[in-house]
Amino acid sequence: MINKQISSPAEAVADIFDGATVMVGGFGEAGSPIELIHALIDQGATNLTLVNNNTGTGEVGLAALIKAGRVSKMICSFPRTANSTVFPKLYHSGKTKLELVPQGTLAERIRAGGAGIPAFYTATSFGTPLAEGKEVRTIDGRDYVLEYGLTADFTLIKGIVADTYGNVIYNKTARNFAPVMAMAGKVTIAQAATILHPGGLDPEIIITPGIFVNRVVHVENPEYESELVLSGATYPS
Amino acid sequence: MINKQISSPAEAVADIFDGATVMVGGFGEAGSPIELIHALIDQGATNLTLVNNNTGTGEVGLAALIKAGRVSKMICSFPRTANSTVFPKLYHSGKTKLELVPQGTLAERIRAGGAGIPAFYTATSFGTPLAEGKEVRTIDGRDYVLEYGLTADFTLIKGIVADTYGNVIYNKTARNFAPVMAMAGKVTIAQAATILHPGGLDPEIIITPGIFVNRVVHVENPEYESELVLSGATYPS
Amino acid sequence: MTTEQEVIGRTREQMAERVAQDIPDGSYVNLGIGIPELIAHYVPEGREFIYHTENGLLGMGPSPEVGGGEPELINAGKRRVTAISGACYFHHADSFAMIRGGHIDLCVLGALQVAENGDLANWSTGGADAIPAVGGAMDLVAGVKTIYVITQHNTKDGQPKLVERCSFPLTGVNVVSRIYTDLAVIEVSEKGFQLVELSPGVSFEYVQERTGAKLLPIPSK
Amino acid sequence: MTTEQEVIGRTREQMAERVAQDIPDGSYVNLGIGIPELIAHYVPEGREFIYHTENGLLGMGPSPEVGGGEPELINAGKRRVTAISGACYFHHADSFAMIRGGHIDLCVLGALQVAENGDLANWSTGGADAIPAVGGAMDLVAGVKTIYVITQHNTKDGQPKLVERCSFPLTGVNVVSRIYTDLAVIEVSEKGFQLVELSPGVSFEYVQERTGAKLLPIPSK
Repeated sequence: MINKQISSPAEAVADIFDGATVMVGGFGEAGSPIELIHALIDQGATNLTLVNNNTGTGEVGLAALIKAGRVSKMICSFPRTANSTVFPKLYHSGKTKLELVPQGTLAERIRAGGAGIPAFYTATSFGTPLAEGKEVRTIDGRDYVLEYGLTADFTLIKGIVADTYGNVIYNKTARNFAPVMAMAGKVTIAQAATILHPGGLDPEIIITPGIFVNRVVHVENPEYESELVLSGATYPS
Repeated sequence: MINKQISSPAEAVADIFDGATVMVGGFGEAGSPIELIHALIDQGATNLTLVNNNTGTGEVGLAALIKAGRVSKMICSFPRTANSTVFPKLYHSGKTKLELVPQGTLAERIRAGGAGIPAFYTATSFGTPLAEGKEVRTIDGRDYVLEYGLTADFTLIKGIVADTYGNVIYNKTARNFAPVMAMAGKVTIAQAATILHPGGLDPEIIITPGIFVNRVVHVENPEYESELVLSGATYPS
Repeated sequence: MTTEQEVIGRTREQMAERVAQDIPDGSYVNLGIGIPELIAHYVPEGREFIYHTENGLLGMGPSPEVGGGEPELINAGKRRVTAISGACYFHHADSFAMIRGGHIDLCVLGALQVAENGDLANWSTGGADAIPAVGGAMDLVAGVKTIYVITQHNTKDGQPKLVERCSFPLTGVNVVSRIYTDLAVIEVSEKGFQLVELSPGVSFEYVQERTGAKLLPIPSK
Repeated sequence: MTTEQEVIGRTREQMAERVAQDIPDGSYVNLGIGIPELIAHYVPEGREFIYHTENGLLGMGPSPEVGGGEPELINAGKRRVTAISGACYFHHADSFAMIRGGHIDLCVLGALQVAENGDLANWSTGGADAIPAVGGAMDLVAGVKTIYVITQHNTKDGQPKLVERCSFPLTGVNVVSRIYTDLAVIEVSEKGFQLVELSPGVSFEYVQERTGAKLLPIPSK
């Protein structure tokens, strides 16, 4: 019978392997699954390709994972956030590679990956350095760039409420990349502050259908990046 | 100031022009905006290209519009529903053309049109008669067909609740094509049984953001195709 | 071909029950219209399947009582259904993202013809007069991880549905994994039709005679 | 170039107010980070704009009180915001469908350089040491119907930002419609930079001298 609840973040991320591609939900701190990321730091997997819009701030969450040297490649749109010091150092040392993708193209590539669309055309980036080396095509008189779908071995996301079927809803702008990353992950792991039995969520308001989520884990009082950074926290502490 | 409410279905569809491409929400009778379709019949626009998954049943709603001779081309996936007699006759007489599109490709083409994606690749239909004449490409060892985005001059949909900003929610499986068609219509017209002031809908549960909807019209007790057909109704009666 | 086939082998219900035995617990399943729908009546004890209907519902439940239900809670066959606890609704593009993106574990479809290379024809007999209608069949066979076919072994006219090459227009190329008929369970292998199981009381020769391609016998262990 | 430009022409606030005058009632607007954000303070009487922030909110409201707000209700600049009545949340792919699909009426962005052919450079100075970061800028200029630029006419070093051809890496090709600077309002026309309006107390020659391309004078009526 179906029950996707896992007892702890540690158990939920236990099988993430060296060299895996991992999508991590969140735009800045909104929607960042910090407890799952910290569990991944503890777990030790390395040589990861990480997909997130940013590169984290301070030395917690995403930035802590990068600082720990576990990330060999970042795929993101904006690695240069204020208070983001960890990634620049590794980038300049050549230890972490960067694939810079326009934010909307990133979101669409992830959705495409999850939706079985191997490639699509977009006007975004045409004629710019980010289109260099990419196939272009004129359709109805406008120029477009060919972009490919993106999938991941694992996706880590943060919901506000989930059920044991894996249905998830989010909190305000914490939704951001999570629904498309959930689609694109071979194994999608969602932390949520509340976990209900099936039927606990109105079927009309579910944002991520359970079919896209493999594991749910209860994190009752998730930390926020800005508060951790403000308190001077680092991970591991 | 923003108030998208229009006083009647007749006024809402008044500017649909001869030769327009019109997307109509609904899968079978679920989500069919019958009152808007009937207003369109009264309005008289002709030579329409109609996009809907089906071709209606009986002689009401979509089928009535087709029977009235207003539709020169249907773009749909399944024109052969039980109790669907109107379309077959016009098809065989050559009066109405048919572009047959696999259901998922139809949905994705409409979404692409609304999302500014001019074209995408899909495995669906590769090697079948529906891929004849289409560009194909092998990506990572699998064969795909190139499909193009689809947009419309007008989209008619049926919600259950809307607000005057154009935000819409739906009833169960009446949702179907409406959210993507709303995106793909230059002018999207939504009928809804209840229309609220902005703020009346929880921002977390809105399915179609108001930016995709140009007009909302109040239809308090919408008719259902199956009930009309059962009662022997025709339109115009 | 005689009317023997009416009484030999599995009934439609037994075919559906047989398919259900092969569906792992926790599977997300899309059932085609017709015989495939019967499978939902035979979920084995201790297993739970979640049914997807491509018109926007995951967690489809049984049909409502006759005369009951709602006009806007329907399945892909446009018949009224119910929703289970834990169900959710979504739009068509999301629904086919589930299909095309490989998220549905299993789809069971009917067939006009299945070829020994796994090609499926189930949407059109190619007749000039027929109005073509494809629905979601091509999306399902292209996107769902595992495609099972459930079908009578032969047409009403006694023609084989399992053939060397499909003569009807294809739904998909090399997509079928297994075929469940009244007479046998057959796997589509790299070498062709591999017999997995004969229906009770049916002989290999009986099935081979009614199959339009070579049938590989069950390997001796 | 002297420090005169500090006191001549419009202040940032006046520039923002000037842009707001040109935005039609009912527009869906995306405001870039920085000076563009000021525009929200100057909505003309009787008009209503709905603000889109690409991280998933339509109907962005004013900033909360200092120290208030929520960590998961933020804008594209990752600063805390509020949501108006009638707002809605959505995911990133839907958000950029609004952008790429041409549903946002207007986007106002800052600029490093704008060329007389409408090319915009606003994401990178191309320095070898800089970490490249593009965010949503390329999507916005490719997808939004009308792109306005709001910028100081010159850099802090006195270099022109309005040029014949951008030397910095492009954000988009032929995308800018209008430029609002401290000194002037300039339209990007087929013939090049078309002066629309001079800031109070500023002469054509003064602006031309500070512009890196030919400026077409306001046509006499």
